[in-house]
Amino acid sequence: MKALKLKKENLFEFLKGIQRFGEVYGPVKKGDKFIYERLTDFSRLELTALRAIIPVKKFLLPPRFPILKFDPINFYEEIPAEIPMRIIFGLHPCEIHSILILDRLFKERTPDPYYIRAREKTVIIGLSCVPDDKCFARSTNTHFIEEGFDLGFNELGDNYLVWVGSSIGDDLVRSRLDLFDENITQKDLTQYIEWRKWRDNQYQLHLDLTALPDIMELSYDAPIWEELGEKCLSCGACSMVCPTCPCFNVQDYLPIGEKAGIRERHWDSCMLKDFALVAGGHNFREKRSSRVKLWYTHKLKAFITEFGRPACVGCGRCIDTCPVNINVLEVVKKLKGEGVLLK
Amino acid sequence: MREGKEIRIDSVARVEGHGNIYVRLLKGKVKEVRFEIPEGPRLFETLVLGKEPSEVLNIVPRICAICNISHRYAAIRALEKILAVKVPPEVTFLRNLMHYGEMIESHSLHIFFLALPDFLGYPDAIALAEKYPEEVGIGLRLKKFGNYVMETVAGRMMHGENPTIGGFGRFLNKEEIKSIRDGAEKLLPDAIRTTELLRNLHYSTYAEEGMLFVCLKPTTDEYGFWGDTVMISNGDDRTVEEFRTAIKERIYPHSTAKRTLYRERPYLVGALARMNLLGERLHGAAHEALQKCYSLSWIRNPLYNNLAQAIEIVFTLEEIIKTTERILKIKKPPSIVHSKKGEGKGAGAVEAPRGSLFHYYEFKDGLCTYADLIIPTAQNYNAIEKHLTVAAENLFFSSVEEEKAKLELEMIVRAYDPCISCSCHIQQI
Amino acid sequence: MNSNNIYQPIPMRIVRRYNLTEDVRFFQVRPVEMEKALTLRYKPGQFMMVSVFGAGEAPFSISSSPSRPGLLEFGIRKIGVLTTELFKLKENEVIGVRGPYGNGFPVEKMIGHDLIIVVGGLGAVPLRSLLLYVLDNRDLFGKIYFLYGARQPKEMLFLREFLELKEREDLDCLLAVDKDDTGTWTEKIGVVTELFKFIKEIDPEKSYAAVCGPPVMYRYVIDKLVALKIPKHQILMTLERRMKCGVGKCGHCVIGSIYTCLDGPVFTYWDVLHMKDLI
Amino acid sequence: MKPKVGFFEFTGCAGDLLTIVHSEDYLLDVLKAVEVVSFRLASSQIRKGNNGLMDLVFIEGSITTTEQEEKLKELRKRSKILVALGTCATFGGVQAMYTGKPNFSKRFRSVYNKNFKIVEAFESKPLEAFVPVDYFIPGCPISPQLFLFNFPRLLKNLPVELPAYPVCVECKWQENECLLLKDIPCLGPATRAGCLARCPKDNLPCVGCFGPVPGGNFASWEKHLLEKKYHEPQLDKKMRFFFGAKIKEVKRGK
Ligand SMILES: Cc1cc2nc3c(=O)[nH]c(=O)nc-3n(C[C@H](O)[C@H](O)[C@H](O)COP(=O)(O)OP(=O)(O)OC[C@H]3O[C@@H](n4cnc5c(N)ncnc54)[C@H](O)[C@@H]3O)c2cc1C
Ligand code: SF4
Ligand code: SF4
Ligand code: SF4
Repeated sequence: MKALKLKKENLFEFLKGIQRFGEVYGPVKKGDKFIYERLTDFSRLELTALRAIIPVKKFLLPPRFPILKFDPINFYEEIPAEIPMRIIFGLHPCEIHSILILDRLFKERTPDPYYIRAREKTVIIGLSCVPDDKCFARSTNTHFIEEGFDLGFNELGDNYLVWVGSSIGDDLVRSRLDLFDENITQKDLTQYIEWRKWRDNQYQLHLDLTALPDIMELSYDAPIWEELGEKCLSCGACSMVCPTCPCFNVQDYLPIGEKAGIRERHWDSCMLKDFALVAGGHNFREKRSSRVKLWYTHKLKAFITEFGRPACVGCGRCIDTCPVNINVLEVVKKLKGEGVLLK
Repeated sequence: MREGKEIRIDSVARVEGHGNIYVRLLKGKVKEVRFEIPEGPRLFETLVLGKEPSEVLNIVPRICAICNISHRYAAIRALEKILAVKVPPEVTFLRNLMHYGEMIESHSLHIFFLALPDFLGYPDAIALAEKYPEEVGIGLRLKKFGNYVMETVAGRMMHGENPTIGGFGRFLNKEEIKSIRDGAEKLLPDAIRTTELLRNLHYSTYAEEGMLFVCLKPTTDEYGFWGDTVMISNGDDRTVEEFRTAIKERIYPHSTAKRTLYRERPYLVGALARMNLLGERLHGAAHEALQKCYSLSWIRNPLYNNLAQAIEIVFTLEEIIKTTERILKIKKPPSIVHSKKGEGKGAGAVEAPRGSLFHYYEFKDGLCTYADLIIPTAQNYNAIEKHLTVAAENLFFSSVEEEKAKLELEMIVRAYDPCISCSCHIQQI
Repeated sequence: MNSNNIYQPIPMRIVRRYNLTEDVRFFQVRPVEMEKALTLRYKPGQFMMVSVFGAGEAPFSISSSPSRPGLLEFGIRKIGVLTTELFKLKENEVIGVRGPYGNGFPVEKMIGHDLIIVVGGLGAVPLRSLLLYVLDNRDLFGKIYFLYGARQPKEMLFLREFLELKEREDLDCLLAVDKDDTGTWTEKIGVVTELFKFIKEIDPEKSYAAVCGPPVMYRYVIDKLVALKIPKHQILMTLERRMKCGVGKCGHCVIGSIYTCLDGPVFTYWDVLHMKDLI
Repeated sequence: MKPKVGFFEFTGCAGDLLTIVHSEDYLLDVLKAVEVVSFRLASSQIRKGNNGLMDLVFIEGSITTTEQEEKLKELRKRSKILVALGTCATFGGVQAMYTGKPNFSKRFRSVYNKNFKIVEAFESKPLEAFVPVDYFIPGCPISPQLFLFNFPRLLKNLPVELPAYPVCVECKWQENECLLLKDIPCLGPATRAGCLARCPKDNLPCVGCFGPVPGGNFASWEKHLLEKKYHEPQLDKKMRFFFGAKIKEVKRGK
């Protein structure tokens, strides 16, 4: 992979320059937290931001969007969804891993045209990060990324070490080649490796996910699910913020007056009561405990069966979001009947 | 007209809430005139008992959707007085902005949708729209803008929680402020046209009768909607607290609403009262419009309330432009001012679209122990009945047909723009 | 119209519709565009997503057989919003249909085997597709038993069609009702499992069973099939879940690591045993 | 023929009907699609005809007097489909917050004196307490989106559909910081969505104005806050603002 150096002080200059390729997005502050937002004023960019409230999935599968238009005579016709090119700066390794997982779900088997269209119009610029006390990506093996980005910015003292991951990434760099230094020295390399080592050791939270599928299988009727079910508010927030929760619902909006009707898709959550309700009133997941169980077995067991890896990328959002403290950490802790290592 | 006759108009339409007009004629005289309010009681004064200040604020705007901002603002003024919270001027600017939004929304709703159909002989604005699409268009644009301002500042068109004790949950960003300013600039010509339109209408003279006018005295020499002193057209000035005790609220058997008198006299609040008392303070386009419209009839004839409202829309749009400019100069959005105080009593007042609105609360141990809310329509009751009586005398013993006469009575009620939901919740405990 | 969009329904015209029972209606539909009719391919056991203007979209099993191309048939129970709207539609009106989805019955693997088809209630809809298919390819299969149980005669779907089948010598069509108030019922009385006693001489290793019916029926039927020594992975059953997309995206039909809409709706008894929550 | 539609109000703030009047961009479309039989807030015209029968009736406000009760029953007889519009009509509104508590007459008399005779009043109740209601569109006031979504559905005889999820879902769609996490008693998890999380969007807690969401876990919400600095009466009080008439069901976790 091609690599170059960019002086940190030139970052904004570079981001300004690439605006001619598309809209530039990045993490900005919202209250005490961060969100990804369109950047026009680059001073708002938060370079040490962790865990935007809603992950990058919002660009690929927005919370709600129209999928079809209809009227009774012409029936269904497609909504021409013109998505502008979007360049998203500041995605950390776990976040990029989540895109790779979504790619598998939405690009393989039966490709989803809306996802594919949005994905094609999304340029990913990664940025290395320093974990805090809620990150556990190292345990999910998503703390480092070698693919899935168009450009990858890495900490290198006064510089960024920039990996070029795709041809569009290359175009971006070429558009402001004057800002880059193509000469990576041995010293740079050592410094980079040192930094990586240091950074990987900054993880404070470690969970042991080995044998989890088996444990889950065996704990199928364990009381912990009832306990969690008692506590869960069924608020759905965990699904909304999880970077790999892609479930959705579909709703038709009838026209008023002359306006055409819309079929819309919006995020759903298996934590919500109606998720598995079918006609006639039978609910396959009537009990909260069975819904909590589905959430966690799907992420930590079923996904491994299907894709050989959990659907959790260790971003810590569930830890940061669930008001009643139900999250991967707690569930694993309870399942394994042991404390989680806190370095 | 026949002797011993009773005339009833049930559920006067195009007013907010239920109100009936009842007239009894006997021996060539109007024996009795009642404006009845059979609206269901909601007992707001009991609902706020035992609540924290912020909870009082959750509840009281629900008294009325049309002027929910005024209720919120009056409550905030009272509560902040009690809690000794002093907010920075930029918070006040933004609050004023939302209040202006409500003035525009409420006045334009009243003028175009509730009152104008009468003047032009239509049952409603939809029917009116067929013949006068442009005029109704103006009304829709103004109302939409008023709503937009309320929604943007308060968080919702109605019952938005954003304006809170000590400030705003979320202070608006510059883009939002600018869009409000631009909207006001664009609509000013529409507002001026509205005054022209109303100026050229025919105003009947059946209900002419001199009346006391009451409004809040602005803290500056300008026209405005906030103050701690009440100004009365007989020359009296009273503090809000004094005024509250001076007016006696009484319950009448035929009405769920309470009503008030000042020194045993009916008085009138609202746009017409404000124009009569403060009109000289206007500048700019609002001043010009008033110059063109004002006549001595304004102190006798309630129908001019519509025109007074139209001029207030002009004033309000001009004020929005000034206020947004001030807000745009703010560097850092102010944060909420908190208070630890949990005891005290006090009143807050604002000019709601329909007139002076008073909220009075007492708190002990952080919880509300007493509330008294005095609503414009309650204050206007006696004035409404007075004007109805005068008009009934002029109408029912003249050659005017009964149907027409009834409509004239309805128009008087509508001119006052009574807000019946509001008035059912006034109470002393 | 962009045919690349998997969510885009194809307009189809209702050709025929009549009531199968009080609340179940037969719908025969054909794509409005003729070329689409000719390219329509599916397997027994697959389903389609049906849209009705404004009322949404829902999955319905195909009841016709791919061996009779150009048309699609459904048997639909009026139970909620969309189905009520569907029942309001008349012949010649247009609905939206996309699919086929799901795995369907593994008909290739079933070739050369004896077949026991066990149906309860509405389960007749998907299994009629299989039955018509094997009858149209009769020489490819061994013995065929068709066991159908309903509560009462008027609740039996496709009754006339199935009674006609009784005339045929190349299959055993066994019909039963729990009880008969009409006094005109000429077939068996009893629950569907009681029809098993009429099954003779099958080679269990060389047999497939296909089951579809109300959830309560499964356990009893499976006991019977297991008693017949039919291998667990040759007992097939179709299952139902909420579905919003039909293509393994919306997540509603997930059970463990499988999507009912992609990996099902046809499952084997073995799947049921080793995957929790399936039934 | 256009369906005959009526809009009526009982005890409330007029906010729900006003929300319709304030949907400027759609108002004319809405009114053109139907024959308005009665909409007193907007029109003095009343079309009786057809024995006063109406296809679709929207009622805002709760029932607080015997006279209203009679009128409501009368309206029910005249309407094919009756829709409760807003939280007052659906749950009784803020004025129903003391449901189940004694002393209504004392409270009433503290506000209205003995001379008062025009109405015979009782504790505020939702429409459902007196007549069968076909559909509910809650909200204090209703959200324009929810009304504009359901209005054409009703004209097509489709049932009203409401978000089956709590405010938290919409709150996260808007990327708001969670207030419950800051120990502020936000009722979002127990409240039906539909407002686009208006209040949390402004950093203020949801007070539950859309009424309870089916499947909400109030018990856990309460337990969670009891572990913080709150006391049961405080939380009970908050819940009663808008869940008043349903308080028992909500507490039982229905
Ligand atoms: C693979 C499969 C095959 C089916 N085949 C048939 C058939 O042949 N005949 C038949 O009558 N019914 C069949 N069903 C059930 C049918 O899908 C439901 O009866 C139908 O969705 C009811 O829709 P409704 O809008 O009338 O009901 P409502 O109760 O109003 O449903 C509302 C929404 O919930 C969802 N939903 C409800 N029930 C189901 C369900 N069971 N499966 C998936 N989504 C649901 C739908 O999205 C629907 O729009 C099948 C279901 C599945 C999964
Ligand atoms: S686990 Fe937590 S975040 Fe998820 S639904 Fe339950 S309470 Fe909400
Ligand atoms: S702020 Fe309130 S509505 Fe939003 S997620 Fe938190 S609890 Fe839910
Ligand atoms: S957040 Fe809660 S209180 Fe606020 S508008 Fe929505 S439902 Fe009502």
